[in-house]
Amino acid sequence: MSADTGPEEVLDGLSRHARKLVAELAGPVRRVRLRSGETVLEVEWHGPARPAPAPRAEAEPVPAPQVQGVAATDRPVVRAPVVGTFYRSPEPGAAPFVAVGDVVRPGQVIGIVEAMKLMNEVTAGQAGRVVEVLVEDGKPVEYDQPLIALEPLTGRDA
Amino acid sequence: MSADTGPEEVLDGLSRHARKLVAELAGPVRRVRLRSGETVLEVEWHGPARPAPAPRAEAEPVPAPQVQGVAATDRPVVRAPVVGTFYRSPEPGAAPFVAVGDVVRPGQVIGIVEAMKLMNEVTAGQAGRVVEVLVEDGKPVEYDQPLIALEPLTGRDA
Amino acid sequence: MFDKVLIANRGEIALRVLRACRELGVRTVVVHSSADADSLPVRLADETVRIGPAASRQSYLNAAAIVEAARQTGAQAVHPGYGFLSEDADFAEICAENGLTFVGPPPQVMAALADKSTARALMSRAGLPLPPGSVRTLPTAADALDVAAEVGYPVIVKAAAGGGGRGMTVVRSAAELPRAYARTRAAAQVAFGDDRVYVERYLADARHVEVQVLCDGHGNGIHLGTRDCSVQRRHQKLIEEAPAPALRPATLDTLAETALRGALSVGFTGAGTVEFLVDEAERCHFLEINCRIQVEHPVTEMVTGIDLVHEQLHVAAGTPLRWRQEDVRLRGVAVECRVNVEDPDRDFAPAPGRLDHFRPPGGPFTRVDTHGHVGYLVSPHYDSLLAKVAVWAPDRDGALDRLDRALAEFEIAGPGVRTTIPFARRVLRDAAFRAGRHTTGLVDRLLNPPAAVAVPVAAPPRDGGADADRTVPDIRADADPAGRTPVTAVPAAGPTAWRNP
Amino acid sequence: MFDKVLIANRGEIALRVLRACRELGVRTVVVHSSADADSLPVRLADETVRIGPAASRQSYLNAAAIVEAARQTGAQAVHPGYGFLSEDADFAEICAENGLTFVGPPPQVMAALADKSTARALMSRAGLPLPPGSVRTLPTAADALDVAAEVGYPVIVKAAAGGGGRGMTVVRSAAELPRAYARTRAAAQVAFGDDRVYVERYLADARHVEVQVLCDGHGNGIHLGTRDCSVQRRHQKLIEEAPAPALRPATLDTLAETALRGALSVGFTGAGTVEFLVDEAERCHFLEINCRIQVEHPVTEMVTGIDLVHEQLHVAAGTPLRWRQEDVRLRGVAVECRVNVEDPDRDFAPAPGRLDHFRPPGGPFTRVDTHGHVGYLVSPHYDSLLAKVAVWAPDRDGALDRLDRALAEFEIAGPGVRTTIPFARRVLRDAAFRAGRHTTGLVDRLLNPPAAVAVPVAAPPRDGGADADRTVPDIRADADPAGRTPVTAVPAAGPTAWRNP
Repeated sequence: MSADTGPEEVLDGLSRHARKLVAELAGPVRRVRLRSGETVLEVEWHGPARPAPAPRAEAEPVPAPQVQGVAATDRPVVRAPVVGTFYRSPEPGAAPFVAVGDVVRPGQVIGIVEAMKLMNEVTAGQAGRVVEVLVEDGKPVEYDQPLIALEPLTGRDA
Repeated sequence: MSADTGPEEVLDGLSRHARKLVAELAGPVRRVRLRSGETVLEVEWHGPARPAPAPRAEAEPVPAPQVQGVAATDRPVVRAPVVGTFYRSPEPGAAPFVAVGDVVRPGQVIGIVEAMKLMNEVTAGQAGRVVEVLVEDGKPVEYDQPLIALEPLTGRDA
Repeated sequence: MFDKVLIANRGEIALRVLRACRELGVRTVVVHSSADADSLPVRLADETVRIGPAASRQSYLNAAAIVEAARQTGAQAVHPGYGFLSEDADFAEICAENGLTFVGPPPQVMAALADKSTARALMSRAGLPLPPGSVRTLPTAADALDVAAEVGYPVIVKAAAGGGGRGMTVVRSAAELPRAYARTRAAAQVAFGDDRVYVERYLADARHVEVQVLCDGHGNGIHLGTRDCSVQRRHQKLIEEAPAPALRPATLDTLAETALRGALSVGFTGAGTVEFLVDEAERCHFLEINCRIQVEHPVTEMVTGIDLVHEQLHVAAGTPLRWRQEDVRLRGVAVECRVNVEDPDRDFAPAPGRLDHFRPPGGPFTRVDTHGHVGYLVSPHYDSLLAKVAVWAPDRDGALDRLDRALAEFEIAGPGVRTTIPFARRVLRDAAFRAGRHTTGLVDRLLNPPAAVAVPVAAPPRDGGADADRTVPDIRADADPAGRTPVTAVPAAGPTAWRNP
Repeated sequence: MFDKVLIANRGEIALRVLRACRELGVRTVVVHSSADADSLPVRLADETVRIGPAASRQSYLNAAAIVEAARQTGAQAVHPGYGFLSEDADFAEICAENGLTFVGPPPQVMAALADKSTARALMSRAGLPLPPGSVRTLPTAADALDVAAEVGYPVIVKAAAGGGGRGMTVVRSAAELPRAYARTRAAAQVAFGDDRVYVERYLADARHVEVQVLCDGHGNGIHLGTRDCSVQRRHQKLIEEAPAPALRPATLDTLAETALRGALSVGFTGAGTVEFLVDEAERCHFLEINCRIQVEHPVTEMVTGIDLVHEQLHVAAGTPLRWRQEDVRLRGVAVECRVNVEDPDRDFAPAPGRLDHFRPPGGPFTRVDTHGHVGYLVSPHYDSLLAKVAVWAPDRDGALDRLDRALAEFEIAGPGVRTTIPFARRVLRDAAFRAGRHTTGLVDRLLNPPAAVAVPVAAPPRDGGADADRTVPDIRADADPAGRTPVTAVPAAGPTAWRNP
C-alpha cells in the first residue's frame, strides 16, 4: 500500500469514480465501464437504477472528522507547510502578500505560517490567479490546510 | 498489501470491489466485469438480481456456519418439519416411502422424522419427481433441513 | 466437568455461556432458530442444531426439539441462560427424564419458587421479612376491595403465576379496582393459564435490591453481595450496580445473610437471585427468588472476581462449592448499562434493523457482552437487548464517569436503528442517581417531569429472551401509615397445588 | 486537574489516554499525521490538530509542531504515551519552556535514566543489584575482547545510548567480537549520534521481570507489583502477565521494594517501570528504568484495580499520591497478548491492509485496547501493534484458558492482513509456559525447535510507536561460572555528559 500506485489503488479509483458517476448522473444508468491502463471496471444494470448513494451517506451517524477549512472543490490550493499561525502580510499593518485577483508565479511567497516563533514562508507551488483566501489573517492553521485557492491561468493571463 | 501482488490478491481485490459496488449501487445489477492486467472478474445476473449474495459469500473469510446438507441450488425440496431422526421407510426393512424417479403428489408422505419418540410424517408440499434423496436413512436432521429434492413435473409426467 | 453442554438460548447470554464453556474446556452445542442461523453464538459454537423457525414458541421454547438436539449431539447438560425455558420446571424435569443435567435448581424447587405465593410462604417460614399487604389470592373483586381498603391505595393487583414484571396492574383508587381486577385475571388466564390474583399496596419510591447466591448440591451456599437495580422503566431494568449504594453496611449484611438463609431453606442449588424492595428506612421486603443467571450478573462478577457461569457449571457437574464465604471479598463498584434497540424518543418502541456500524467500547475496566457485529440484523422476533456495557472502578463516582465514557464511544448505527444509550446517559447525569438516592420512581420522573406520575402497567409479554428477566420492583407497601399491622397472608395450598404450568 | 490535555501519540495508546481524560472530565486535543486523519482517537477527540505528513519524523516526532498545536488549542499538558517523544528529555524541556506540563518525570531525570550507563551507576549507588559484566564503555575492540574474556562468552555488545531493544549485538566467540564491536559502534552512531559501546555477558535463559512504580512530586512512591514479560521475539514483548509467576514471594517482595527505592533515589515522578533479569536461582539484575507508561500496563491495572493513566495525570497535575502502599492489594492473575499485524509464517513480516472484518473479543474479565475497526486501514507507516487483549482470572491457569478463548474469538481479516494471534496461541499451549517455567528463550525455542538457537540481533529501528517499547531482555550474565567477582564498572562522566540526544 506504499507510495506507487498498484492495481489496488487503481481499482479503488475506478470504483470511486463509478460510484460518483452513477450518483451524479441523472436517469437510470444501464452500463458503466472504466479502464485505467491495464485495469478495467465495467458495470451494467438490469433495469432502471435508483440513485442510491445519497441515503447511504445521510444515514451516516459517525461525526465527521473535524477537518477545518478544506476546500470543497478540486481547484488548486496552496497549503500550510506546518501547523502554526497564518499571516497574510510580512508584518502588522503591511500590505498582504497576495489578494484575490492577483496572479502568482511558482515559488512566489503568498503568506507566512508562524510556528514556535519561527516564520515559515509559504510559497505557491504552481502559477495561478488567486480566487479566494481561505484563512483569515492571524488564525491558526493545521499542517496541509488550504490557505489560498487558485484558478489555473488562461491564455489571457499568461 | 505488502510485497508481491499475486493473481490471488488481485482477484481478492476484484471480488471485493465487485461486492462493494453491487452492495452500494442501487437497482438490480445485471452484469459486473472487472479486470486488472491479466485478471478479469465478471458477474452476470440471470434474472432480476437480488443484491449479490453470491460473491459476498465467496469472499467471506469467516468460517461458514455449520449448516448441514443445505441444497445448493434452487430446485424444490421437501424439508424436515422438526429436528430429529430421518427414516425413509415406515419400519425397519420395509420399502422406502419414495425413491429417485418417483413422482410425488402434494400431501404424499415421503418419510418420517422421529423426535422424542414421536413419529412425524413428512409430506411433500408440491408435486414433483424425486431427483435426489439428500439424507441417509437413520441420520439426524435439523429443523428445515432439505430431505429430498424434486424437479417440477413436465407435461409428460402430469 | 461435562464434556459437552447444549446452550438453549440466543443472543448475548448464549455467547456468555459459550465463553464459559470454552474456558473450562467444555464443547458446546448451540441450538438456534432459522432467524439466528448466522448469529455469533452459532458461528462460534462447536456444533449447532437448527431447532425451529423464528418464532420462539417453536424454537427456543420448544422443549422437545431441544432435548432431541441434545440427544443427537450427545450433550450431557443443558444451560438455559435467562428467559425462555430457564425457569420452566417442566423443562427441567423433561431434561432429567432424558438423562440430561439441567443447569439450575431441582425441578421441584423451581416449581415452588415460580409461584409467588408459595415462594413467599416458604420464605416467611425461613424468617425472611415479607412485604406488608395481602398475598392471599382473591376470588372476587369484593375481596380485592376489602384488602385494598385495609392496606391503603395505591395498590397493585398481581397474578400469582406471574413474575418477571408480567401480570400486574397498579390501581390508585377504589373506583378503578374492579376493572383492573377483572383485566388482570383475564390477562393472567391468557398468559399463564392461571387466573388467581392477589392485591398488595403499591410502593413506587423504594429501591430494588437483590442478593446473588450460589449453592451447591451438598448443602453449601454463599452469597456474593448485593445489586441495586432501581433504574427501571416499566419493570425493565436499565442500569444495575454492585454493591447497592448508599445503604448502611448493616443493611447490606442483613440482606445478604437473609437471602442466603432463604435459598438454603428450600434446597436451592446453582446461581440464584433473591430480590427485595428496600424502603427509605432501609426496611427490606422479600419479593421473589429467581432461579437463573440474571442479565445483570456481570456487576457481581466484577466486584467479586467470581465467574458465575463457571460456578453454575461446576455446581451442575456435582462439584462442591469452590468458594467459602470468607473467600468472597467485594472490591470497588461495578455498574452495567443495558443497551436495548429501542427508541427513547418514541416511547422506547423497538427499533431493530441492520447494523451498518457497530463498535463497542473498550479500554480499562470495561466489559462488553454483545452478540452484535457490523452487518448484524437485529431481529424483530426477539428481545431488544443488544449489548451490556459493564464497568468497574474503585468507587461509585469513578464507575459512573467510566460508564458514561464507555457509552459515549459506543457506535451503533443502521437504518432505523436506535438505542437506549442516550437515555441511559441522561440517567447518569441525574443528581439523585449520582448521589445514590434514587428509587424505582427515577425513570418515570425523568420521562414525566411534572408532578402527577402515572405508573404504567407492564407491557404485554413478548416472546422470551431477556424480556423474561424483567423484574417486579413495583409492589410492596411501606409500614401502614396509620400504624396498623400489615396484613400478610400465607396461601392455603402447598407447593404442588401452586405449580406454574 | 487539567482542563485540557494534548495527546501526542496515535493508535491504541492515544485512545487509552483519551479514555482516561474523558473519565476525569478533561478535554482532549489529539494531534495526528495526515495518515491518521480518520483514526479512532481523532474521531473521538474533543479537538484535533494535523501536525504533519505520515512520516513520524515530521509529525509524531515533531516537537515544534506539537508544542505549536498545544499553544493553538490552549492545552495545559502533553501526554506522550509510549514510544515517539515519550522518553525524550529535550521534548520534556521544550514543553516546560513553553509553559506546558509534560506528563512524565522531570527532564533531568529522564536524561539521566536514558543513558544506560548512567542509570546503572545511579541504581548501584541506590543499592540495586547490578548485572555482572562491564558497563564501562570501551574505546577499542581490544578492550572489548579483554572484558569478554573476563566475563565469558556469549557476550553482548551494547550502545550506551541504546535502549528499548535497540543497539545490541550478541557475540558467541572471540572470533566474532571485533566485527560485532565495529558494527554496533557504527550503527549506534547512525541511530543515536553516539557510538560509545560496552560489553557484558549474555544470558539467554532468564526471565524478564519488571516492577511498576508510581511516584508523585512530593517524595511519595508506591510499587504496584511485578510483571513477567519473558515471552519475547527479538526483544519485542508478545505476552505479559502480572504478577510474575513461579517466583518465591520473597523474591517478588525484594524486587518491588528494590525497584521503588531505586526510583525514589533519583527523584523519579509519575508512572515508571524498573526492569530486571531474574536468573534460575532467582537472583535479580537491574536492567533499566522506563520513564513512560508501558504497553503492558493493563495487566497491572487488572490485578491492582488502579488506573495508571489516571494516576499519571493526577501526579502531573501536582496531586499527592492517592494510594498508600497498604492500599495496593494484588488480586488474581492478568495476562495480556499483543496482537500485531504481522505474519508469523513469514518471519513476522508486517502484514498491514484494510480490515474487512474486525470483531474484538468480549465477555467476562476480558479487556481490549485497540484503535482497529471495520474498514480501518492498518498503515504501513507505523508500528504493527493493532490490539491488546488482556484477561483476568483468580488463578494463572484460568487466565491462560480465558486468554486462549478470547484470542480464538478475535476476528480480524482483510486482504493481506495477518496477525500474531496464531503464534500467541501456540505459546499458550507450550508446557513450559503453562508451568510458568519459561524464560526469554521461549520464543526462539518455539520458532527453531532444533538444538542450536541463534539469537538474532534486534531489527533495525522503525519509526516510533510501540516499537520503541521494545525491551532489553537480552544481556546480563549469571554469576561467573568460575566463581570470580563480576566486573561492574561505573562510568566516569556524570548524567549531562551522557545525555541521549
